[in-house]
Amino acid sequence: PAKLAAFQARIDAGEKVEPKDWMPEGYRKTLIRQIGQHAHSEIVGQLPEGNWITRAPTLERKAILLAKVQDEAGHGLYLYGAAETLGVSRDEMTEMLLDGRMKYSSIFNYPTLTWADMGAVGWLVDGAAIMNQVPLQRTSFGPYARAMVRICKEESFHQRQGFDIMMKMAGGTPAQRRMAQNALDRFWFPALMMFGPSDKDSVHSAQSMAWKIKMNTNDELRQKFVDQTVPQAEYLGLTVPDDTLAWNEAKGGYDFAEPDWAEFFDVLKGNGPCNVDRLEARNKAWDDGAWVRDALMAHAEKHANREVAAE
Amino acid sequence: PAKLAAFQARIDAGEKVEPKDWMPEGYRKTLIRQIGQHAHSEIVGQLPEGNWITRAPTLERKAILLAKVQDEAGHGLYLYGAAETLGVSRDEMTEMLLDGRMKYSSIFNYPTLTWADMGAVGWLVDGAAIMNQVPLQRTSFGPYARAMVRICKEESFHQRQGFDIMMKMAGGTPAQRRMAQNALDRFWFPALMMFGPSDKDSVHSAQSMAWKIKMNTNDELRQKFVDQTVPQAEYLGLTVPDDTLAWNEAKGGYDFAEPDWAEFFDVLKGNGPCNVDRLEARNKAWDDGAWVRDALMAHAEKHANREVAAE
Amino acid sequence: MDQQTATFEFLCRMGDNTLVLGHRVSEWCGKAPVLEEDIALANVALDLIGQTQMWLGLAAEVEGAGRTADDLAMLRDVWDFRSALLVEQPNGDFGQTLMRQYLFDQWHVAVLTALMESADPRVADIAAKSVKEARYHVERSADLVIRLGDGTEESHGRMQAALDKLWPFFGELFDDDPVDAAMAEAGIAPLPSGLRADVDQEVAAVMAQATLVIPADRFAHRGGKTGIRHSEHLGHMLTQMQWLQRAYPGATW
Amino acid sequence: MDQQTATFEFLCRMGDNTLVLGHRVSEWCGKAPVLEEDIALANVALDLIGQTQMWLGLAAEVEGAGRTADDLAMLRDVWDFRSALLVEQPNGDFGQTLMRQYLFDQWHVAVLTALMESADPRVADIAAKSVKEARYHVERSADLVIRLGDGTEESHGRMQAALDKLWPFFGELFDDDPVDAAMAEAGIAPLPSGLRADVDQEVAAVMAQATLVIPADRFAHRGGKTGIRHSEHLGHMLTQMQWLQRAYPGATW
Repeated sequence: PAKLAAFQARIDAGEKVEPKDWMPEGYRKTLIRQIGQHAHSEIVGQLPEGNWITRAPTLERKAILLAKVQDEAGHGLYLYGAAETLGVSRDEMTEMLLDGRMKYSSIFNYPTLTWADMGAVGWLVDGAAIMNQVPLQRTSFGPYARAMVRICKEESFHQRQGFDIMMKMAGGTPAQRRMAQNALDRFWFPALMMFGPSDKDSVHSAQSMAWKIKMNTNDELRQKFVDQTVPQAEYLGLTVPDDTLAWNEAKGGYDFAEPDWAEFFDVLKGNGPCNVDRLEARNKAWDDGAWVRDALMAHAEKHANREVAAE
Repeated sequence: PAKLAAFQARIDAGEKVEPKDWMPEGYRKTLIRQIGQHAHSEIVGQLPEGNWITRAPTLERKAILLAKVQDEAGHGLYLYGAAETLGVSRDEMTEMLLDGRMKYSSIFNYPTLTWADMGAVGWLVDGAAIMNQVPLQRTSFGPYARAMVRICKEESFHQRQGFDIMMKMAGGTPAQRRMAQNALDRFWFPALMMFGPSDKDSVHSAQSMAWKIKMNTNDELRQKFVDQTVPQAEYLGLTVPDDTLAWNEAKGGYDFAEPDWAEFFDVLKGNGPCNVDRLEARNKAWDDGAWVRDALMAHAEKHANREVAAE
Repeated sequence: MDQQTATFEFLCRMGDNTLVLGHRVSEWCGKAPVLEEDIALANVALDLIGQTQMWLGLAAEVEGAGRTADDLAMLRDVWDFRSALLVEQPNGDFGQTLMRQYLFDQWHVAVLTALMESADPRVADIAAKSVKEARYHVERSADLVIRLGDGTEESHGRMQAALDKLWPFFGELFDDDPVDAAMAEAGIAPLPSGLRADVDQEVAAVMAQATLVIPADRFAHRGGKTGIRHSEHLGHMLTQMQWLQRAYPGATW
Repeated sequence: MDQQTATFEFLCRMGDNTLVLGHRVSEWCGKAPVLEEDIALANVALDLIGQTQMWLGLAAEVEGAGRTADDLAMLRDVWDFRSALLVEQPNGDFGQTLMRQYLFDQWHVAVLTALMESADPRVADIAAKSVKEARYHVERSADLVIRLGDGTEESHGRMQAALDKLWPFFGELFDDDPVDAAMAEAGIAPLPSGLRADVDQEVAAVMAQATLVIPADRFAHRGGKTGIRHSEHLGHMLTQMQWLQRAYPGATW
């Protein structure tokens, strides 16, 4: 308890916790869950965008999309690295992803159906992710905070690229315009869900906020996202699919409809449109790649033995 | 030898040999090889056309192509049935196809690269096949001759459909016209090869002709094919890719260039453009389907046992 | 929604289901486990493509915008398709293909039977022509589901996996929406929900014989028949299906 | 063949190789055996697409018909492609993908190195930019071929199978034809056949370290670089690659 109080005091003082420092088991566990889930999201998040790499409309768009998905894999690496400092290996976390013990962001269980979705994912999904992640640059755990600094820089670049696609689509042919609106229609509410249910319904929030693992409430962030995004949609000439959307002068923000939380929990349970496909794809990649991983290990061992023998 | 002479006398008299009749071992073996190879050709022949079923340009073309490929599978069935009367099972023959002991027509080792190839295959490949097969309706082995009657009827239908595609292409847009010419350029010589090398180079021909397993020489049939096809090409406004092609008044037929027989033997050896792909596809189908065949057998056995038990 | 729009939507649903499933089945060409199945699968695909020509032909006629069945099949992008999610699912192994077929067939017979009484004689006519084929299809697919379900341990496992995987896509076929309501009111088509009880009974009987367990969860994916959210698979299918028409616009084939 | 046509053909060959291989590699996105390979494969694909923009950009400039690199990539049908058969081959397993990459890389470094001396400064410039990437690629692919070849029994078997399968597609890269002769005469590009001896030496060294046996048969498939007879695989690739441009002609992306 004295240790605990000292720990809390350090955090309150804005100090960073480092891997070799003492930390409460709950702090470690919560961080592993959160960082791991974040890492898994980067990995699974490759799939919905990867779905369009082979159909990108121009060489430049193909290159931009490839680079983006590559960045996501890179983010996965940083984050697994940060989680590993807490004493869990990447392979262990991967196994937990593959058998469903660990989650990834539900947004990636929605399908990408047209090229405009590449715009909507960048604009809305990366936009919401950044909203979540920017404050995490100040999170109390050092490796996580530092990973976030690198990630946020790239994510905001991705978001701009997504918005650029939306601009091209919204200012394009009637079919492109329709595609853009259709993408916004499908991704608006799932994007709002990315901040999680209202904090009053969230169990872990208070402790996480005290530990500075979580920096803002879900509702705060969601409001901020809506306030930022609605004018952008207007700029694009697109209609946010929410009849109740209205500027609220008093609170200085928009009033907006809640997403369908029943759907959110359905998706979380595994009933999203693509949960099965996503996990199948990742499991197949892992299983099909087993012989490669084994061979690389075997080669390294042989090689090490030979060097020893040669000494 | 007396038996042999009697057998030959029956054949010379135009009688049909039936499965339960005595026959020389060589006759049986040659027939198994020939009918088996023909059956395998129908089966493997599904692949180059199957390659375009999912890309057929209209619903009607898709239906026609599907029906055609279905007919080919049906021909495979008749022919395996005819071969089975000679004491070799379909599964045995299939295994011999899959491990390379038995061959199929080399023409199916050429790729189908554009929709016009569906026309060219019907027009030229089925055209050449019919040329080979029509005389076989009078072959000495009863089951084979009867299978041929059914097959020839359908094949000439297929050939007309192929020619119809060519007409649409040759009379279509400039791109379609170019596609049609390109298909003729690629399939002309392979079609000529379908009759086999000149009979002077062929080992088995004399005996097969005496037994009425083979009814005409390869060169006769090839000449007939050229004489029939060249005017059709002219009608289509397409150019046969042979600079030496010329009408020979004296022989009442065309002079034409021999195909590249080195290429023919290369393809036969396994070095055709698609040999590997075709055998891989058939092997995969067979291996992937093993559990289905096993299950159907197991179910039938269980079912039979239960009926016995219930009696 | 006016009657014409609703009828057009309804006809697209019927025709897109047969189009997409017919395409999926045709992907098997030359790859079936036994030669007889190559022939049978081609036969099913052929029937479904033929039905597509009738449904989409009538849809185009009802729309009255000068489009043809081929235009509808070959020139709409994914969002304008109205196929149910079930038929868009990839072939998987032969068991999955068959299970998808069986579930579809069982629904298909029910809806076609009801449509034979349609107030629109053109619809009744197509249904009458199609139902014979569909009855034959369900007879065959049910038989095979039973034989493979009650075959070997491996085949049983594969068929149960196929059922588990496809079950969440079955419910959508029985969803009612404003299009269905308009069709029911006009006497053109039955409410899908009204078909479920009978179909469920048939399915239960077949699965019992197949020694397969129907999942307890009634969760159903939605978004195909309304076109709101198809699977990612459909778009990939269209790249193939529509290639030639897209690459050579205006050509005659 | 006039010089302009020959140069255009040559540039299409360079650009189509990188385009088609880049596309194939990009198909791995999110499916690699380890995360580091996901990143590395994306990197290779990115480099190849970037090189494609340069080669096809120059090809379009040389052609002078107002087409762009994107037009060439997205609006030619299979017969107008000049990619070698090797790069059209499907990914297969990771070993096959890597073996294809290694064989290509080893040739690629040789040709780009020679092209740095091209009499056409635009060609020399693209080669100089590309060769650094290609050197890095071959370093990586050779290293992996060695490690997987000399890894486990399974990996050894897979790598040998990959080599056996792809070897007949290697020779085409070193074929000379009239286009090559015209390029050599103009000092724009080396004769492909002249590159073979050195490349063979490199390949032999890598395969020895990888404990893999190079097939004795020198038979080589032909028809990709001339466009006379591509594989069936290329057409299927184009249905995906060109889908959007074909479906929405005239749109800006």
